[in-house]
Amino acid sequence: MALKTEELVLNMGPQHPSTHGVLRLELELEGEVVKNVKPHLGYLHRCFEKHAEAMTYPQVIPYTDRMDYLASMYNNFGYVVAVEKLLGIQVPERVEYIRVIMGELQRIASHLVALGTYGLDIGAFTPFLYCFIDREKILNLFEITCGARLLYNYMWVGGLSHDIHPDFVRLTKEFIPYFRPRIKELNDLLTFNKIFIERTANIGVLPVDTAINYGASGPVLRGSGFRWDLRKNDPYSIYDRFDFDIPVGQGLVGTVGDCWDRYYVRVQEMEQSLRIIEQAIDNIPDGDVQSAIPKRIKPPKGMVYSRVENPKGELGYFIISDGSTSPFRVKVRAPSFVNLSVLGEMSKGHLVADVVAILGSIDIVLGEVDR
Amino acid sequence: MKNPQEILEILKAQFPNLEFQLDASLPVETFIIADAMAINKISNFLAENEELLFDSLMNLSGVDDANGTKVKDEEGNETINGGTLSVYYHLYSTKIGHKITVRVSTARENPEVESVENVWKTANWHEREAFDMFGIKFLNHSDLRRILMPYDWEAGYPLRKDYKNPEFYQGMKVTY
Amino acid sequence: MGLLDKEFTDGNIVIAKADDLLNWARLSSLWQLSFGLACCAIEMMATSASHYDFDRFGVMPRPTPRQADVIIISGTVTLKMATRIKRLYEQMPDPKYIISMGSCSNCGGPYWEHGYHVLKGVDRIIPVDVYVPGCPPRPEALLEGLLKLQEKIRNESLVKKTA
Amino acid sequence: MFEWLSDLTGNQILAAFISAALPVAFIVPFVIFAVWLERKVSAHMQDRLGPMRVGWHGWLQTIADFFKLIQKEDIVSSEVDKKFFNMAPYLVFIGSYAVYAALPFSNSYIGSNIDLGLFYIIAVSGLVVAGILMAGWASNNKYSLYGAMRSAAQIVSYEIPTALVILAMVMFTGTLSLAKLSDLQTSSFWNWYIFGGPDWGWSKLLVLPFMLVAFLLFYISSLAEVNRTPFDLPEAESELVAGYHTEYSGMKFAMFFLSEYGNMFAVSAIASVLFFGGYQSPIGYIGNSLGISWLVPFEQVFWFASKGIFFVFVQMWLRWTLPRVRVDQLMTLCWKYLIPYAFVNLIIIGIISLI
Repeated sequence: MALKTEELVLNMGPQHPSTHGVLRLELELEGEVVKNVKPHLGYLHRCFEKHAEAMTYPQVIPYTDRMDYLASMYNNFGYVVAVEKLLGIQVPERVEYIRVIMGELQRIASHLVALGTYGLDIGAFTPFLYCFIDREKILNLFEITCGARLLYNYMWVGGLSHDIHPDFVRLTKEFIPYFRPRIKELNDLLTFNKIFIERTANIGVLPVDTAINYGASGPVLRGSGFRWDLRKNDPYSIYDRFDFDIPVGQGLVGTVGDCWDRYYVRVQEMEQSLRIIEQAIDNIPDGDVQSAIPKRIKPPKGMVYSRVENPKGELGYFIISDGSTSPFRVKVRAPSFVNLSVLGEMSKGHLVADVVAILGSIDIVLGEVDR
Repeated sequence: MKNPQEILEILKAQFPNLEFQLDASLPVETFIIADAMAINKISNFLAENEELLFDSLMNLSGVDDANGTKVKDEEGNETINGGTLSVYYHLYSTKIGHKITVRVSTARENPEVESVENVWKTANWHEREAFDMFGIKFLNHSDLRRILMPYDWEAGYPLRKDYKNPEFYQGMKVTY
Repeated sequence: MGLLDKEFTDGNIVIAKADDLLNWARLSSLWQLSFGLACCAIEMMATSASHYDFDRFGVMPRPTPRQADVIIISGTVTLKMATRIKRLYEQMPDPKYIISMGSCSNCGGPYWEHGYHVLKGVDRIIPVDVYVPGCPPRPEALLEGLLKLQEKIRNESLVKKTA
Repeated sequence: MFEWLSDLTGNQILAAFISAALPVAFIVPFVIFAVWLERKVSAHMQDRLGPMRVGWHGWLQTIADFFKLIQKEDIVSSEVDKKFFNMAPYLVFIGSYAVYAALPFSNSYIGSNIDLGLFYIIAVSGLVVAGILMAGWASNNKYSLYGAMRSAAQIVSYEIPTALVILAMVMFTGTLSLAKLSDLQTSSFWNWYIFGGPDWGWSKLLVLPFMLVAFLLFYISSLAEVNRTPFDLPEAESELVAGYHTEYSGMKFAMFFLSEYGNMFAVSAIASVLFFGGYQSPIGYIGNSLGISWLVPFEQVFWFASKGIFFVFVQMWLRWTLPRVRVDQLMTLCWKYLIPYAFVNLIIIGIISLI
C-alpha cells in the first residue's frame, strides 16, 4: 500500500489567543506549511448599518464608537466629518484643534495596543503590559475630558460633547516628554530584539501593487513603502496646517513590506503623532465648542463619501440622505475589513507561526471587520 | 485630474453602445450611472486607461433604493415589490489623484450585477457583503457566499428595507 | 464516583471544614478563559494589565477551556458566536462560573432593538453567575464583579440546600 | 543515606522506599514555591504585584491552585485514546522524577549514587518525550498533536548538544558520577569547572574560556529541553493554544505542570553540578568551622537548592523578556550552530585534557 499524505485543516478560532477577537481562520496545512487561509468573519456582526438607518444622525455616533473600539475617537471623527460635509457646516477653530489632538492621542493609544499585542503574538508578554501602562495614561486624558475610558461619544456633529478640562493642556504637555523615552524603551525591548527581527523580517511580504489592488490602507500600505496618508494626500479638518512626516517601510532589516516594516511604521507614527500634538496643543484658540451644533440635523437629499485616516487605515463613511432626520443608508468602509482580505495572499507558503505574525501585523479589530 | 463630466465623455467615446448618465442633481457628490451587465468591462477600462488609472476601489456598497410599491399585509408587515437595488463604486486613482462614483442598478426581484473582482481584488469581500446584506448576485464571482451572517441564515437579506427578523434561529430567541 | 460527587443531606463539622477549604481554594484560584468578544474584552485586558492587575486575585488567563474555571463573556454575543460560546462553556470542567461583562452580554445592550444578529443576553444560552453592568464596565467594575463571584463561591456548600 | 536508613529501619526495601520518596518532599514544595516565584517575578518585571490576596504576598496561591485542581472535573472526552490519555501525564512525571534519583543533594544524600549518573539522566529524561508524544497523540486534537510533534523534534534535537557538552565534561573530569563531579569542585568557588576546575596551572587558564562556552551551550540547549521561552514552542500560547496539554484538565494538567517545573529544577541542578560545584559551598561550611558535623549536609542541601533556584530564576527572567523563535529557526539554531560549536568545543577540551 502506498503512503499518501493528506492535507490537514486546522481551525483557528473563534476562541484562540491570537486571533485578536473572534475571527476564525481555516488553515489548510501541509505539515506546518500553510497552503491556504480562509478567514470566516461575522462572529461580531452587530448590525451597525441597520442601526444607522433606524437612528437619527446624532444617535448614530455612539454606534460608531463601538466599531473600532480601540480608536473610538477617530470613528467619531470620520462620521462627523462626513455628516458635516453633507450639511455643509463649518466648525469653530477650537473644535478642530481639539479634534486633532484627541485623534492623534487616540492614534497613539490604538498603536500601543497593536504593538503590545503583536509582541504577545510573537511570544513576548512583557511589552504588552508596558504598552498598556502608557495607554492607561492616555485614557486618563480622555477620561478627564469626557468621563469615558473606551467609548467616548465625544465628537458631535458641529462640535464636541464637552469642552476640555482646564488641566487637559498641562497634562498633555506632561505626557509628551514622558512618552518619548518610552518609545525608545519599546524599541530596545522588542523592536530591535534579535529574535523578534528573525520572526518578522521577510515574513508576509506585501508588494505595493498588490496592496493597492486589495485596497489596503494605513500602516499596511505604508509598510509596503507607499507614501500614502490621507492626512496629507486628501487633507480633512486642519491637518494641512501641521508639519509631520509619513513614515514608510524601508526594509531596514528585511524586504520592504514585511511584517517588521508594518510594525515599525506604527512605532514611527506614534512619534509623528506626538509632533502634531506638540504643534496643536499650544495653539488651541478660545471659543465655544458647541456653538456650531445645529438645533435639528436634517441634511438635504444627497450622498457623500468621506474618508479619514483612522489608525488602522482609510475609514470611509458612505452616507445617503433622503432628506429626513435619519440616514437612508450608511455604509462603512472599514480599514480592518479591507486589510484583512490580504491575509490569504500574504500567508501562502509560510508556517503556522507566521500566520499569527502576519495577522498581528495587519492589526485588525473585529468590531470593525464585522461591524 | 479629471472631473466627472470629462470622465463621462471618455467613457461615452469608448463605449458608444452603452448608456451612461451623469447625475449631478444631489449636492456634494455627482455620479455616473452605468449598465449593471457591462460594469466589468467598464471597470477594466477605468482601471487600465492611461488618462484615468483608477487603481483603487475605495468602497463598494449595495443600497436598497426602496423605490418600488409598498404593500402592507394584514399584520402590518411591509413588503416592497418592484423597484431597484443599486451598487455604488467609489473609485480613486492613487497615481493621478481624482475620484469618481459609479452607480449601477438592477431589478429587485432578480438582482444581478457583474463582478469586478478580477479588476480590483478588494471587491471580493465587498461583493460578498453586498450579497449577504442585499442578496445582489454578482456574476462570475469566485466565492459568492455569505460573509457576515451565518452560512445557514435563511431569513433573507437583513439590510433590505422590508426585512423581517425571524423569531428564532437554531432554537435561540432572536427578538428581545 | 468520588466523594465530592455525592450529595450530603445534612451538614456536619467535617463537611463544614472541607467546605471552607474547598471554597477557599476555588475562590482564590479562578483561572479565566482568555477569550474576548468585543469592546469589553479591551477593558478586560486592561484589567489584567499592570494598572489593575487581575493576578492579585489569583486570576490567571488560560488559553484552553479545559483548564479554566471562569469564563468572562466580554462583549456582544452574536447568533453566530452563541453556539460557539455554548460549546466553550460545555468544554470547561466543573465547577465553572460565568461572569457576564457589559450590557451587551447582559441583555443585548444598545443592540437590543435592531440587532437582527445579536443575542439579547448570554443568559439565554448559558447560566450566568454575576452580571457586571456598564458599556463597557470600568475595570474597577469588573473587579467588583469578581469579588461578588468570590462571595458567592464562599457561601457554597457540599450539603444540598433544602427548600 | 541508604546505608544509614537500612541500619535505622533494619529493612533494605523500606529504606529504599524512604530514600526514593525523599525527592517528592523536595519537588512538591519546590514546585509550589517556583510557581509562586514565577508569578511574582513576572509581575514585578511588568510593574505589577502578582498574587496578593491569599497569605502574605500571595504565598498560598499555588496551594489554592493545587486544591482547586484536585476538585476539578476530570474530563476525558469520548474521542480520546483513553489508555494513553490517562497514562501520559504520569509517564511525563515519572520521566522528570526519575532524574531526581541521581541528583546529589549533598554528599550524604543521593537517591541512588550510581557511577553512571550523567548517563542515566540523559537516558531517563527521554521518557518525557514519550509521555508528551503520547499526550499529544491520544488527545485527538490537532493543536495537541502539533505541540507534541514539535516537542519531540525539539527535545530529541537538543539532546545532542547537551550530550556533547556533557561528553566534554566527562572527558575533562574522567567521571560520570554526579557525586564525584561535585566532590572534585570542593572547598572554594575557584575550583568550579566554570572557572577551569580544581587543577591549578596553565591548563586551568587555557580551558577557562571553553568552559564558559560549554556552559552557555549547555544552558541554551537545556532551556529548549524543558520547553522554556524562547523555545516554548510545544505550548506556544499564541499559536497552539496550550500545545500538548490542551485537552487535559484538573489533576492531569497539574501533573504536567509539576513535571515542567520539576524539569526546570533538574536541568538547573545538572548545570550547577557540572559547572558550579553542585552542593559545594563557595565559601566553606559553617558546620565545619563550628565543629558541628551534622550541619554540613544541610548546608550542602541549601547550596544545592539555591544554585538550582538561581538558574530557575534566570529561566524565568528570560521567559518574561524574550519573544519566541519559530520552529524552523529552532532547528537551525540547534543543527547549524549549537551542535558544530559543541563539537569544536568537545575537541578542544579533549586536546587540553590530553596534554
